[in-house]
Amino acid sequence: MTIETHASELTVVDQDEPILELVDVGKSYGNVNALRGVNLTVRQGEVTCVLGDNGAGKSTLIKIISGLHDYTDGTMKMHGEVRHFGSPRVAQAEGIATVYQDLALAPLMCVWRNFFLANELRNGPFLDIPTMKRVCGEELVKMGIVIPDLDRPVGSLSGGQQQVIAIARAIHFGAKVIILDEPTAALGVKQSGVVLKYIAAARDAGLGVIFITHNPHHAFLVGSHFVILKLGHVSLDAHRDELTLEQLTGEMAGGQELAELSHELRAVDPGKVVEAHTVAPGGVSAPVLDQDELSGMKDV
Amino acid sequence: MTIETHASELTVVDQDEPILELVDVGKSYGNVNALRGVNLTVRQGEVTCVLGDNGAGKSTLIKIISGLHDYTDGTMKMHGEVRHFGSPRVAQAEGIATVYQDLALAPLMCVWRNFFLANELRNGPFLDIPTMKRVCGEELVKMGIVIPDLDRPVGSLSGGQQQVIAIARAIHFGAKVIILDEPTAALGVKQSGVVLKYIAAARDAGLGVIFITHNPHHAFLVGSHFVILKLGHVSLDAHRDELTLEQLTGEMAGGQELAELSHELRAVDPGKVVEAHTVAPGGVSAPVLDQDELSGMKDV
Amino acid sequence: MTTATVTPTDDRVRTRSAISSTLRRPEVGALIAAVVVALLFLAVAPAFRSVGNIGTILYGSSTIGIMAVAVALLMIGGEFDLSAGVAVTTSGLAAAHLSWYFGLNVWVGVLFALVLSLAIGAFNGWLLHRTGLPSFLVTLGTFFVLQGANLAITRMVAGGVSSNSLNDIDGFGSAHAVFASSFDIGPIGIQIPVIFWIILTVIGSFLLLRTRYGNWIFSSGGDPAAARAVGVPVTVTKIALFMGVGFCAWLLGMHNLFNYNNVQSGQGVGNEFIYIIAAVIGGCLLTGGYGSVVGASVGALIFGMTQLGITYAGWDPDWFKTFLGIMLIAATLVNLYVKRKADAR
Amino acid sequence: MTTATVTPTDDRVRTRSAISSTLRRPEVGALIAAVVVALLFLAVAPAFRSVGNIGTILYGSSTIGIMAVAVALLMIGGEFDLSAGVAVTTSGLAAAHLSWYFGLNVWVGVLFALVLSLAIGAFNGWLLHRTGLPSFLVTLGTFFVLQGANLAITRMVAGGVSSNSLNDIDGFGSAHAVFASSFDIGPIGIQIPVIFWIILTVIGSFLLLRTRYGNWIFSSGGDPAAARAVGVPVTVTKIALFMGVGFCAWLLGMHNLFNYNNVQSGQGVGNEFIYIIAAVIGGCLLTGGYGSVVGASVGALIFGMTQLGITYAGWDPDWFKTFLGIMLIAATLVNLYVKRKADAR
Amino acid sequence: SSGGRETGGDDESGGGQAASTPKLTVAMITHAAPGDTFWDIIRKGASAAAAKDNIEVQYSSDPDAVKQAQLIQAAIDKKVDGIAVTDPNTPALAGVIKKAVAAGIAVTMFNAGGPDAQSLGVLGYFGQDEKDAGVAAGKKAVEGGAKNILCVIQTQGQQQLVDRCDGVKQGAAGATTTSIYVNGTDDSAVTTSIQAKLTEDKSIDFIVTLAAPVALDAAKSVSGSGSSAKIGTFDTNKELVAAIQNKSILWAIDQQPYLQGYLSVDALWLYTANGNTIGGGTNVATGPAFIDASNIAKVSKFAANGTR
Ligand SMILES: Nc1ncnc2c1ncn2[C@@H]1O[C@H](COP(=O)(O)OP(=O)(O)OP(=O)(O)O)[C@@H](O)[C@H]1O
Ligand SMILES: Nc1ncnc2c1ncn2[C@@H]1O[C@H](COP(=O)(O)OP(=O)(O)OP(=O)(O)O)[C@@H](O)[C@H]1O
Ligand SMILES: [Mg+2]
Ligand SMILES: [Mg+2]
Repeated sequence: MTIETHASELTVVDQDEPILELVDVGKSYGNVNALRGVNLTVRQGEVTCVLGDNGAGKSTLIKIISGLHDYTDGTMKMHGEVRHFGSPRVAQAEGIATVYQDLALAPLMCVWRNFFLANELRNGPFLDIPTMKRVCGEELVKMGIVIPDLDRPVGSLSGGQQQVIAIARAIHFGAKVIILDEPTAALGVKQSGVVLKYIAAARDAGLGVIFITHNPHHAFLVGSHFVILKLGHVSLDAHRDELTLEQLTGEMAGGQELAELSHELRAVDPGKVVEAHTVAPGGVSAPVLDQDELSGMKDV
Repeated sequence: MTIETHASELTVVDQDEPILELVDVGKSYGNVNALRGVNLTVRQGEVTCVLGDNGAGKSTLIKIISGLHDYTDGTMKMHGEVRHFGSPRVAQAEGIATVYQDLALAPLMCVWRNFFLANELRNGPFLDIPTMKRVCGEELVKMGIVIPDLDRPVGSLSGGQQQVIAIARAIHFGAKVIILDEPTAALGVKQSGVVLKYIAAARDAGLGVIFITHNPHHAFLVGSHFVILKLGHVSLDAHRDELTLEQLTGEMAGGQELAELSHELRAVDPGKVVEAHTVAPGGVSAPVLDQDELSGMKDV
Repeated sequence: MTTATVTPTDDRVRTRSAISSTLRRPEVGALIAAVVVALLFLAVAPAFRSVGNIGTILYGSSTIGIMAVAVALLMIGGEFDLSAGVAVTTSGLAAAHLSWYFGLNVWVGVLFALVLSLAIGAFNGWLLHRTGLPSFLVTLGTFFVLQGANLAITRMVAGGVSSNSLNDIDGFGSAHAVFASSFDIGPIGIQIPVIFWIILTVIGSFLLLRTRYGNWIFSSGGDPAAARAVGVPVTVTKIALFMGVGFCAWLLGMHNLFNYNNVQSGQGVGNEFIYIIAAVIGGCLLTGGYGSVVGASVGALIFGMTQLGITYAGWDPDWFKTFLGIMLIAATLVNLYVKRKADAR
Repeated sequence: MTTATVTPTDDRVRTRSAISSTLRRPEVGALIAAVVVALLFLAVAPAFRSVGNIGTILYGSSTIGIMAVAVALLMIGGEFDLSAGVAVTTSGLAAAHLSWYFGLNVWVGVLFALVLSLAIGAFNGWLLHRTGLPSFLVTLGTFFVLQGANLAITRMVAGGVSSNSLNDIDGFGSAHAVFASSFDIGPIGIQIPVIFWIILTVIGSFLLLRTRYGNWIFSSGGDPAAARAVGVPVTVTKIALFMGVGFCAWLLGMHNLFNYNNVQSGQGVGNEFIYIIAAVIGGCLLTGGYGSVVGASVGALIFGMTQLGITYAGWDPDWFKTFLGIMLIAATLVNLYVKRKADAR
Repeated sequence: SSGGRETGGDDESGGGQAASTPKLTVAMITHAAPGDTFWDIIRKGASAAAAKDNIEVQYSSDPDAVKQAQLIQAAIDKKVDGIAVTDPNTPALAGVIKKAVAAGIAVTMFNAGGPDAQSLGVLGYFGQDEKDAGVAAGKKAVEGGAKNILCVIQTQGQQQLVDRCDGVKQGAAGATTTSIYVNGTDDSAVTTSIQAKLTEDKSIDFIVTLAAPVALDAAKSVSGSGSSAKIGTFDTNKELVAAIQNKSILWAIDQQPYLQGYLSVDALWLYTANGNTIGGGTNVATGPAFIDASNIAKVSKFAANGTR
């Protein structure tokens, strides 16, 4: 049995040299400038958390790093060398493994085939199917889900189950840098916990991790660095020593109102009984937004 | 201009009679029994939260209610009458609006066309495009996102932006019952807050709301009833009066460990520097799971 | 917080200039490609330059375009119809046989053919829905069935392989006037199918872009599961689209019948691809959910111009298909190029 | 917490019986459909019952099946090849013209044809990748180009529309033995393409299910964006699939050349659809990502049996196509039905 | 090696000087599907006449009558000097042919549409009557002792081919005649279909094919099925002549396609240059004539050039 790996040597890099460095990177899709002048440094043994509003450009950023899109401005350096990855395959050969938000699995292919896609185990020229099934099942159990029939097409699994498979795959094959785009969004409490533990484990194993999330609590649990994107710009870039969870939450759009929201909603007696109604289109009145919220929104 | 609505009469229903009642409902997909003996009651003016692990059957449950799948066991009653909705269109005609987890928008169609899909505004036989664009833009602003060019195909929007459009649409056209399947999963802090407020507003307007989420905090902020699914069974069905947030969290798989997790991860010095490494497949060791976690997992 | 800094829109999005928005429309690329093709033939084919020949080119294109309109709508709705070519023949044969065999007024035959054509379309849509098979297979089945029926029934009814002439049956004159007349605009002789083609293009385009039904077509093709989930009657929409193809097949079938006096039972085979080609050159996606009716009509024009242009230019007929293939790919590439350039602005 | 209640698996999932897992495989439905078709013809066509005719049926199916294997792989990889039919002719012509014109050993021509066929496949794949056009259009272009070139070059080289006979050129005997010999197994005469067909089916099936490359094919067809994102070399995979079609076209082209001594330049047009039909009957999805090589071969067998069975049964030839259409739809429905029943167990 | 192209020797220049009359442009429009050997011989005849008469022939074809009509219209648009056209479907093509005549273009017809030629006002018709040819074939088959004849049609729904088979049926008095359709663009499909038919009906003792390549496939089917059926065919080509020589095919009906192509172009030149009409405007029959073992030696010489 041969285990193929794109980066088999264990390299020890000088800790101060970042493995990946983005300088003034910009990206436009036609008339949309999704990213503008973004600077980002990824170091091995650290978790870089990228946070930001919907549409801020987080996914665009990681798609550039993982070779799915090319950037249109600035420079990206890997090990100090300017790189344009032509395809995700090139990026992977450099040791970058990514869990995308929307691109994950071929829905008609079964679980184990998806798990090992592009990293198949072979026995001579042929696939080593028993081993692949075993490894795949084990890895999924480690992530906290059991899928009894690994020959089921992934398209028939629940959203969360699919997400777990994608994460398990990236972590299993992970090389120098692991990128996770909102990995816990579709996950239950238990699976989220497992994923966070894995992120910490990966960091401790000396990998560089980029972790995108909307949940400041999750970010603060594992993050070493925090980058907040706003409308394609970096609006905050701080080490965790420079920041508290409260500050981080406050920096996120809408973060300030989070606490108020709880009060506001709790104030509405949740046990109260209202008269049943059928409501015509537009009949649900929009919640009253206060001045702060309104101006915050207009910034978007 | 005509605004078409499938349920235009304002009906006042006796509060004690549930609008929707599922009795011993089961659903199997081939050899997978996704749901077994599920009982659920939806009342107008209440928010019914459905929680549960990944793959527990939450999405399956709401797909049955919204007419996308038929159930294979038990009965579903609407206004006391046994119903099998043949298609989502029938369910909608009965006043059930749904935001699905995975089925949402036609990616090549532009924003306003998606927003008004199947509920088009017309001016005589023709589409009233200016009004539709205006209303769509307004509704999205109310949800806290601004999409400057409503003629862009939704496929080019970020995951969260797409999710907001789907939610805004369901709320705008909402009739008697609104079903939201993990609406806040892909959303930022601010948008999540807005959605929660909308849920409360819909409840206060007298609609019945079914809210699926993995976040017990979100659920507890707005929920009147809580149903927890485990492996296709209802494992808890309680009114909010009978329950505290802590109990709710505890009931969810992995909920107990949530607090421990924080400690555990925080204990690992987040500022610590590890040696950089490139790791071969399987090289990231699985986090150590304690006995509790393991047995919890095997229940899945 | 001050409101001075409030920007109401996301400043990352540049508003497109009117011209670049126009260029992004799927039909505009096709139009530019048509102009390129026309210029090429104007340069190399003297006969192409004579104004009088515009009538011939338009007529040749209209017999493709009438069907391309309906086929494009169907493709935008996510389906194929491989029976579209023979359905034209079936329609013509049905009208001819009924009128001739029973000696009925031709208008009875014409009406019968209409009902039959719509029924074939509805059957295609229904079978698709009932069996869940892809439309490629379902309409392939219909294609074979109709092809066999055209031949066998013609041999049974008319005793040969083509329908008998209807010239001397009641109503021929008026039907000929409706379906096969022609008139002159200045030096250009216009045949009536050209008018049908233009009207169908306008109606189809309105239907697609300005009515509720158009929205349903886009969504049924783009993501049928999502469309169904939000309440679009996907099945009904698709059946209607198939019936639309049936209607256009009837219109063209009647033209063929009354213009050429008879219909050969083997006619029409292979034309279904020409209709699809026209739609694709015009910017329709094969996978559905995107495209334009005007584009498909322009695609038909490109195909018609190329076909006749090669003849007008007197190029070596042995290489005819090769020229045709190269021109079609080139036209599609021009279309794509225009769209990409516009998207990037 | 006690460990007594621990259940290691999700008890909602019933393990499938071996039989129902088998029935779910895409080729099994096709096999059952083939049996149904065979039984039907055994019942109605006396000539079908004679063992000696198995050779004819297998040979007729093999000339479809050789191509269907490659076309099925291509379709599972998410692409079409409309030039597959004429490519067979191109390959035969290339070998014939080169050997005849320069009087070279036929094996030189055979090798040249192989290189050319692979090059055409590679060109299709490359053009697809470079232009981003759908394969329907790209290979349609190739289809037209080859069709024209077949005719024009044959007229230029051979002075007619068919290649000249190679009987008396060196190496003809050995080439004939390799590509067009036949032998008997008991009462059944087996032509060599049947052997090619079986070997290709086995290799193709192994390739698809048991090698890394098969995984890439499934994913390139099922979700090319996702496949690319996880590092599958999608472009390379697709180009190789097109070259696979080229290889099979060469094999069949050589058989045609040496079995019929010459190749007519107009041949092969329309056969591309028969290959696609075989693949689809055999359970391949038109949208890619799903299907089976064995299924496609069985599809070819169903098509071949039906085509000949109608003749064996002596049914009215006028209705031939109608019977064919109905049988194909029926076979596909049997396939679908088996799969649905198995899924529901 | 012994085979291959004969290097050196005569180019098919045909010799002779071209006529000194002004250059004419003639459109030849047929209902042929591209790549058919029969039509290739017609084109050769046309080019030979064109070379002699200082004419440029622009050939085009489409089997679909509607599209053939458009090609004729395009020729009128181009204002060619003459049109040589086949007319497989008079109701469909009459209008546009008359239009060409009315536009003052010299028009000849050949190969198909003979009965209607005079009513259309063309200068002449060169061809055989399909039905008559069929009848002759039927008679010849029965003379050879045929009891059960199979007529093989290679394209569905073409009137000319149906006429031939109908003629065979009519001529073969006392024998039964059945027909089948085969896919003429695929040799193996043709071979296996005929073979299947031969096993289905073992009493078939004669096969009439309607094109030369189909006859060669039929010969393969006969040997493959162990049947003893004999084969006669319409039209010839190089390989077919060889097959008659080695007796695997009994005879071929020759309608002299070379002559059809030649005369239809030459007649246009004669008319334009000198006001002549061949046959005085009446139909000129180019067939049917039989080629069999008795006269094959004469024909084979020319067949090698691809002109018979
Ligand atoms: N293919 C595309 N074409 C055009 N615009 C795009 C495309 N992809 C993304 N965008 C735009 O770029 C911006 C950034 O998108 P991106 O997906 O990076 O956001 P995000 O930060 O990941 O948001 P979310 O949290 O919702 O996932 C958005 O305004 C989006 O509409
Ligand atoms: N189409 C299908 N075919 C077969 N099995 C299915 C199908 N859809 C869902 N399932 C199975 O049914 C079970 C319930 O799935 P469902 O999508 O309802 O879970 P869920 O509770 O919504 O999970 P999540 O939180 O991950 O979205 C899962 O085991 C899943 O694999
Ligand atoms: Mg994102
Ligand atoms: Mg779900």
